[in-house]
Amino acid sequence: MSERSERTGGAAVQPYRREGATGKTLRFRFDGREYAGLEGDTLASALLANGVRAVASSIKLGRPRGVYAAGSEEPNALVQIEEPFPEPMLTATTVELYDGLVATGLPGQGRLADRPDPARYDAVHAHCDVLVVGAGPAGIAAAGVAARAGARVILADERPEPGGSLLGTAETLDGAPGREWAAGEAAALAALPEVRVLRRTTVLGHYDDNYVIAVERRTNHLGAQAPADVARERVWRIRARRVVLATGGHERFVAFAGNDLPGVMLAGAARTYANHYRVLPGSRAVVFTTNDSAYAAALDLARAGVEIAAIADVRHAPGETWVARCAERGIEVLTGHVVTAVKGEGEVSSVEVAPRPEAQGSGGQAREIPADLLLVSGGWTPVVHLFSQAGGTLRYDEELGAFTPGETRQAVEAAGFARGVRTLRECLEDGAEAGRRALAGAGLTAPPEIDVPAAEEEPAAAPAEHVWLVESGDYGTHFVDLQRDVTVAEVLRATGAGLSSVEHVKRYTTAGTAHDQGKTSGLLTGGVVAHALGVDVAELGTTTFRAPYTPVSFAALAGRDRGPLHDPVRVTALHEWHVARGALFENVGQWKRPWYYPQQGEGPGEDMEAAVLRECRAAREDVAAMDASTLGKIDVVGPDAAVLLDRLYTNMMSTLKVGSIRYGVMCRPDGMVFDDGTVIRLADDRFLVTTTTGNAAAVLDWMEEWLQTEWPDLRVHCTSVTEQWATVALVGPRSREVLARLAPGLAVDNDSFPFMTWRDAEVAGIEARVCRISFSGELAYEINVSSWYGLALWEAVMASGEVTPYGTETMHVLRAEKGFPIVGQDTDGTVTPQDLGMEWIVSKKKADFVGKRSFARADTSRPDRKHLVGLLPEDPGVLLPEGAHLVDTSALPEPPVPTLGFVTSSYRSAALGRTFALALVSGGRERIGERLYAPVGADLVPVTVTSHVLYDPEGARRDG
Amino acid sequence: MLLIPCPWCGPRDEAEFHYGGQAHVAYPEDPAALSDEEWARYLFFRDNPKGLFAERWSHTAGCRRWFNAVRDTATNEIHAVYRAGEPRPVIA
Amino acid sequence: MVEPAAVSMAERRSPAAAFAARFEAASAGGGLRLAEIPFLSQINLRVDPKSPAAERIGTAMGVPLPMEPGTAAGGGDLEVLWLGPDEWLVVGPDGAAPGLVERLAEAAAGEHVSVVDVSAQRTALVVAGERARDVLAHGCVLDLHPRVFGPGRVAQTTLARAGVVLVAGEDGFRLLVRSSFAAYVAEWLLDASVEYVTSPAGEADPA
Amino acid sequence: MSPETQGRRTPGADLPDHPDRLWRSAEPKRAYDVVIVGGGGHGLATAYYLAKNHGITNVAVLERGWLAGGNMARNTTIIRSNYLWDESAGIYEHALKLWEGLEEDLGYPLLFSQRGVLNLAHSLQDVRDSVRRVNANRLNGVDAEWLTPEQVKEVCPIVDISPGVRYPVLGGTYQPRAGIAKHDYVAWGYAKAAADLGVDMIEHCEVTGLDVRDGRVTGVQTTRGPIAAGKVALAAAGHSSVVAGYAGVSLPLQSHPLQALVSELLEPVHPTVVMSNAVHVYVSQAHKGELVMGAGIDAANSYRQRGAFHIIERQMSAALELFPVFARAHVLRTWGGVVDVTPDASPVVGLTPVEDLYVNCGWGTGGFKATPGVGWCYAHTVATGEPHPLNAPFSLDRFTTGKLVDEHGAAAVAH
Repeated sequence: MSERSERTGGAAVQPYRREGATGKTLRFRFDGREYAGLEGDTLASALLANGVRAVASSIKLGRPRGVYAAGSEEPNALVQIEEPFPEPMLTATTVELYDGLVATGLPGQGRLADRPDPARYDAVHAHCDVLVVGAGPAGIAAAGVAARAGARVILADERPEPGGSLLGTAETLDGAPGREWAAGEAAALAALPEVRVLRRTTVLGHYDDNYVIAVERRTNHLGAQAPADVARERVWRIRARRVVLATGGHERFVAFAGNDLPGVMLAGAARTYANHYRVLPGSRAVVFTTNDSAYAAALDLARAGVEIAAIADVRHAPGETWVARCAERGIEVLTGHVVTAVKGEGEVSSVEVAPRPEAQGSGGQAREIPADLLLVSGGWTPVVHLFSQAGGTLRYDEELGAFTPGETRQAVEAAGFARGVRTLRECLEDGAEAGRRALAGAGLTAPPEIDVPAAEEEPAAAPAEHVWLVESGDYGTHFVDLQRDVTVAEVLRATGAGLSSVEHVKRYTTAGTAHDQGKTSGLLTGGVVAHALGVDVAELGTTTFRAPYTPVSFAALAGRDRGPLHDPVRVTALHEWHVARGALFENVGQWKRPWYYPQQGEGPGEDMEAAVLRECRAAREDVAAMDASTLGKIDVVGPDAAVLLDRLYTNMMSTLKVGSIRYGVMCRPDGMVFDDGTVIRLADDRFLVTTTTGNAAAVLDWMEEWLQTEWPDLRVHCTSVTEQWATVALVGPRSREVLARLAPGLAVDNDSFPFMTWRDAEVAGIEARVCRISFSGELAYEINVSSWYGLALWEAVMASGEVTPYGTETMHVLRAEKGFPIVGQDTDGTVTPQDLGMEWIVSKKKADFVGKRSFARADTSRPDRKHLVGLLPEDPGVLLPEGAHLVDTSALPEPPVPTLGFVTSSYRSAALGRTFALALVSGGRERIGERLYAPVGADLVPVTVTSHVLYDPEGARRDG
Repeated sequence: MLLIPCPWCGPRDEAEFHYGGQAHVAYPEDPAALSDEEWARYLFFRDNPKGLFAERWSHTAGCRRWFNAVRDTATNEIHAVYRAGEPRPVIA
Repeated sequence: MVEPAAVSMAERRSPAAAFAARFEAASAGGGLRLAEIPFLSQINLRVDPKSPAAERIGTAMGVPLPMEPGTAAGGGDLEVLWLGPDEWLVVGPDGAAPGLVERLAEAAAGEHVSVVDVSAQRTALVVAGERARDVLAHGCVLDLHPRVFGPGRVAQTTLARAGVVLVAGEDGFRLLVRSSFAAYVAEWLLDASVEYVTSPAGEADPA
Repeated sequence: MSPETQGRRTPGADLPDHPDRLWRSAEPKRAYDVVIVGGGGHGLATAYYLAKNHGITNVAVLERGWLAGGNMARNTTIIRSNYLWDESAGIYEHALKLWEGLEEDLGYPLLFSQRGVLNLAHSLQDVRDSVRRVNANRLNGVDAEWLTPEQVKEVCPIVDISPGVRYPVLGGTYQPRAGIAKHDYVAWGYAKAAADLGVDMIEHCEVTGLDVRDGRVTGVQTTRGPIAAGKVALAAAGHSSVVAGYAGVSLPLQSHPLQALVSELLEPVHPTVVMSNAVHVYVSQAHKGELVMGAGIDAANSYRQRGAFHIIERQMSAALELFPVFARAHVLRTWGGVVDVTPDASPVVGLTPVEDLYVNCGWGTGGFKATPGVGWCYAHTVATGEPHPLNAPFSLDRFTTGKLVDEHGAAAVAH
C-alpha cells in the first residue's frame, strides 16, 4: 500500500491511484456520486482508482458485478452513459474518461434516448495493400515491414494508443518501455505518405474478398467538447489486398464457486490497471491460475504495492523461474490448488483455497485467505473472430487449450498470439514475417532486412493445464457466462435434458449471447459442456463467430444516409417553379412529382378534392398543363431497331411511319404487363420510346439484357435521354390555341398535325419536338425541349395566366375517366393486356413477342380472370376506397368470403358529375350491368359494373 | 461485398452489379412449339446448385455490359468471368 | 432536330444553378473547390470499336476513340470518355453539340452508329483541391489513389446513391451527374464537405 | 449500482424454465414408414402432426447438423397471417390459429406474444396496396385494420410520422393477433412432443442421396448409412434444390442469404412489430429487450450463411428513418440464413413426380410463421397421399398452368 496516494480534497481523492500518476484531473459522476479520475483513464480504471467495486448488477439474479477485464472483452461492467447524451450499454473498460461524464451501472438492459441524436456519423471507403488489425507488437512489426517497403498500409487498433499487450505488461523493447516503442513506431509509420494509422478503430467484420468493416470512434472521448461538425463515429469500408490479423488474445477465467463477486478479476487485466492506468485494483490479492502468465501479473502487482497473499496454481509443476521469483518476493505458491469459494458481502473479503480433490498426495489443507482481490487466469484464447469470419477454419491447439487459425482461401493470415505465438520476441518476429509475406502476396518486395527490437529474455514456459471448472457438489455460483448469469448448473441441466450440441446448450442457457458475445467465456462454456458430455473440447468445436466483433451503433452504420439523403430526391427542370407555386408533391419512385396545386389566396387553402376538381375542369373545358418530364425516354437507333421493338412490344411497331406515334405495352415472358408508353418514329432506323416514370431504368435494362444476352445479332443501340428532355403536357380544348400562339410557325390544325404524330417546331422561341398524344382523351400536346430550357418553356406556357397547372392526381382522374390503366396501380404483376381489355394491342400477326407464349397457358386463358372494368356506386356521391374488394352478395356470409376483385382507382369526376372507380373483377366484362357490393367498414356499398371507359367512349374530344 | 471482376472495367464492388441468375438459358427458338411444361421450365426453373454455378451479371452502374461468371455458391469464390456469348470455361 | 442552343433566345438554367452560392462558400477555405460547369456539349456515341466508322469518327473529331477501358482521350476542346466497350461520351464546350452531331453522323457514313445529343442529360460538377479525394471517398467505392485513378482515368460508378461518370483531371475531379440527381449530389457533396471546409487547415482529425 | 437501479426488476429473471427432458438424439434404424429430411421447424412440426393427427409414429427426422440449426434458429420470429391472396391467407391463418393454442398443445412455453404487426405505407400506391390487403384479409376472417399515421403512432409511439422524412409514413395496416414467438422453444417444443410420441430425432445425419426405383422413392442415403423409407418428406429449406436433385426432381427455387441482427438488451420501447417495404426493415423487441431486425435478401444465389455488409448498413439507415431513437442502440450480432425463393414468392407444398416423395419448400423469408400450419397440412399430404385443401394451391404444377399465387409486392415485405 506504500504507493497508494492519499491525496485529499473532496472528490479528488482516488484512494487506489498509484503514487506518481500524472495527468489532468477529470470530474465525472457515476451512479449519482461525484468522482475524479485522470486523463487517460477509462471509466473502469477511474472507478477502480476510487475503490468502486460493484459497477453493475447481473441480469437474472441481480448479483453485484465489478470490473473483470481491461478491454473490450469485459463481461461485467456494463454502464449506461447519461450525459452528454444517453447511450445504452457500454463497457466501462472502453469508455474513455472525460470531464462531465455521467454514467450509471446497468442491471442488464440499456436505455435509449427519448430525443434525436444530434451527432453526425459518416463512412469512408479505403483501399490498401496491407491491412494490419491490431497495433500490438506483432501488428506494429507487420505494418512496419510492409510500410517501409512502400506498401499502402492501414494499421487499425481499437484502443486510444498503440501497443496492445505492451500497454499492460510493462515489458521493455530495446531497453525502453514497450509502450514508448509502440508509440514511436506508430508515429513513424503515420508519417509515411502511404500509411494510415487508425486509433480507436475496431475492425468489426471480415467479409468476402477482403472487404473489412471498421468503426472509428472519433469524438466520444471528448464528451461535451466534441465538435458538432466532426462525425462522431466513422465506418471504414476497407478493401485490402492482404490482411494481417494481429489481434492478440483474451484471458479466460475458470468456473468456480463465487467467481462473479466484485474483486474477482482477470489477472492480466489487474496487471494492466497497475501498469498502464496506475491504479491498484485492490490491496491484498489471491491469484488463481492454470498457467505461467499470472505469475508475471502477480509480480507486477506486488511491485506496485498489492500484497499477494498466495498463488493457487492448479498445476503441480509451475514454471520454475516464476516460482523462484515469487519466493524472492515472499509470495507463497500453492501448487495443485484450486479456489473452492469466494466470500464477501458484495465484494471479495476472503478466498478459500484447497488442494485439488483429484490430486494425489498434495498434502495441503483447505484454508481461507483474507483478500479483497482474486486474480484469475484460466489461460489465453487467441482472438480468431475475424479469421473465422473470413471463412477460415480453426484447429484446436492442445498446448494452448484453445482454437487457433487453420486454413483459409482469403488473402488473410494471423500473426503473433492471434495464431498462438507465445513470447514477445517470437510475436515481433512473427509479425515481421507476416508483413513480409503480405508484401509478397500483394506483389511487392520486402526490404532485405527486418529490424525487430530486442525483447527481454522470458523464462522458459511450463505447460499450462486446461482446467475449466473446479469440481463441486453445487454448481449454482460457478459462472461460465457472467453477463447472462449462466452457471455450470445450468449447463448441466441443458446437457441433462438431452442436448449434445454446444449450439443447443448456448441457446438453452443463452451463454455467449450477451454484450461481450462470450469473448472471455465462450471457450470456457465449451469446456464445461465437453466436461459434462465426456467429450473433447476439440471435438465439440466452437459456436460461430459473428460480426460485429464489438457492438456498433446503429447510427454509425446508417452514416449520412439519413433524412433527405436517405435516398436521392430526383427532380425535374421545372421543380423550382412547382415549389414556388405551392404544389404538394407525390413520391413516385425517387421522383418528386407535383401532386396538385392548391389555389393560394385569402383564407384557408384549397383542399385536394377542390383543387383536383378545378384542375380537371380546366383540362376538360379549357386548357391545363402538366410537367411530364419524369417519363422515361430511350433513344433506340439502328437498322434493326424496329425488329427489337416488335419483339418487346405486344403490338407491331415496325409498321409505324416516320412522323407517327403509337402506344405500346410490354409484357414479361410470363405474359404479365410490365410497362407501357408511346413509341415515336423519328427515322427509319430511329425511335424514341417513352416508359412509365417508375420503370425508366428497368425498361432500358430490359432492352439491353435482351440485346446483349439473347439477340446480339440485332444492330440496335439504346441510350437513355430521360433527362435530356423536359416535357410539358398541354391539355384541353383550348390547347391548340395556346400552342398556336406559342409556336406561330407550326401548323396546328387537325389535318396538318393529326393525332398520334409529332412535329419539330419552335415553341416560345425554343426548339421543340411537339407530339400530339393524349392521356386524358382531350385534345392535347406534349412539348419536349432540352431540359435546360424546360423552365423557360413552362414559364412561357404559364405567362398568359390562362393555363391551369395540374398534378398527378388530376392526371390520374382524367385518364381513369377514359379507362386508361396505370401500370402498377391498375396492374399488379398478375395482369395481362387482355385482362385490361386491350386485346387490340396484342398482335395476332407476329410469330412471337416476349410474353406471347404465356397467353396460351391454361390460367391465362381462363374466362374468369380478373378484367379491368368501371364501377359506378349507386349513390353517385359515395367514393369507394381504392383497395376495396367486391362481392356479389348483399349480406356477407361468415368468412372466408372469396373476393371477386378489387378497386384499383377511385375518384370524384368533375366531367361525370359523380364518383366512379376502376376495378379488376373476376369475369368482369361479362358482368357489365351487374350489381356488386363493396364492403366498406360495416357497410356493403352497391355498385354497378360498367365498361372501364366512362367518358367520351367514342373518342370525340381528342381532336378538339 | 463481393469484388466482381467486370471483364471490361476490372474489379468492382458487388453493389455496382445487377444479378441475372443462371447463364446459358437461351430464349426458345420457337416458343409456340413448346408444351406448357417446357415453357414453364424456361420461365421458372433454374439450376440452384451448391457449388459451381455459371451465372449472369450486368455491370449496371458501370459499363452496362452483361457478362457471365462461374462462382462457387458455397464459398462465393468467383472462378472465372467471361463475356456474353462465350462458352463456359472448364473449371478444374 | 436543330440544337436549341443554336437558335434560342430563351434563358437556360442548369441543373445545379441553385447551388452556386453554397458551392462558392464551401470553396472559400481553399482545401476544396466545388462548382458546376454548366451547359457542356455531350454526345453519346455507340459504335463497334473495330468498325471503319470508329476510326473515321476518331479522325473527324481529331481525337481517336480511347479503346482502353476507363480512360479518356483529349484533343483541342474535345474530350472523349470511354463508357463501355462500344460506348463513348464526347464532351465539348457549350454550343459545340450541333456541329459535333453532324460531324459524327457524317463520319459514320451509313454504318450502324448511334449519335445522341445528351448535353442536358447530365451536368458537370467539379470536386477539386487537396481534399477532393477525401470528400469523394465518403461515397465513392473506387480506389482514387493517384497511381490508380490519376488524370486520364474515367469511370462510371456510383457516388453515394447516384450514378456518376467520374473523370480524373490534373486538378481534381469532374462528376457528370444525371440532371435529376444533380440537387441530391450537390447536397450530398456539401454535406460530405462539412469537416473539410470548417476546419481552417483542412485538418479534420479531431484528436 | 445506483439506488434506483438496485430495486429494479432484473430483466432476464422471468423467462420460463425449460422442461428437464427434451429429446435424445437417436441412432438411425434401418427403415421407417416416413423419413423427413430436414430437422427444422417444418420437419419437426410435420413429424409431430404425422404422429398426433395420423397415428404415424415410425418416423425419422434427419438433420445434417444440430436440430433446428438452420433457418429456424436464424429467423426474426415474426408471426402474422395478413397475406393478400385467399390461398396464402388460408394457410397462414390456419397457422395463426394453431399458434394461438400451441403452447398448450405442446406443453411448452413458446413466449408467443400477440403484440400485433404494423405494415407501414410510404407512398400513395403503398396505401392502395395496403387497403386492398386489409379488405382482403377481413373477407378471409383475418383481423386487419388500416391505421392513419396518428393511429400508427398510438400503436408504436417511437415511429417517426413527421411529414418531413424522405418517405413519410402515410399510414399502415395492423394485425393485432400477429406477434412473435421464441423460435428455439418452438422447435424444441415440437421436437420434444414428437419424440414423446416415438419419432426419432437423428442429428448430424446428412442425406446424400435418394433411392428411387420405378418412379418411386424407397429410401435415403445418409452420412450414417442407408435408411429405407415408405415415404420421404423433404423439408430442407435452402437446401431443397440439392436434396430434391438426388431424385431428379427440379424445383423452381433459388437460394439466397438473408441477414438479421439483434441489438443489446434495451428497456422496453417498441411494443409491437413494425415492417416497412419502402423503407426496408422490420423490427420487434424480443422478450429480454433486444431489438430484432431484418431486411432483404442478397441478390445473388448463395449457400453461404453470410450476407453482404452493405445490406446491414442500408437496414440501419432504414431503421433510423422510422425510429430515430434507435440512433445509439448497438448492433450486437448479425447472422445469415439461406432461404429458398420461388418465382411467385409463395411456397411449394405437395406431391412430386416421384411417387411417395413429397416436397415442402420455397417459403423464402416467410417460413417460421407458417410452421404449425404447414406442419399440419404437410403431414396430411404425406399421410394421405393427397394435398390438404389448404396446400393444394401451392402445388408444383401451378408453374405450368400459370396459376401462381403472386405475393410479390402485394403482401408488403414478404416475411
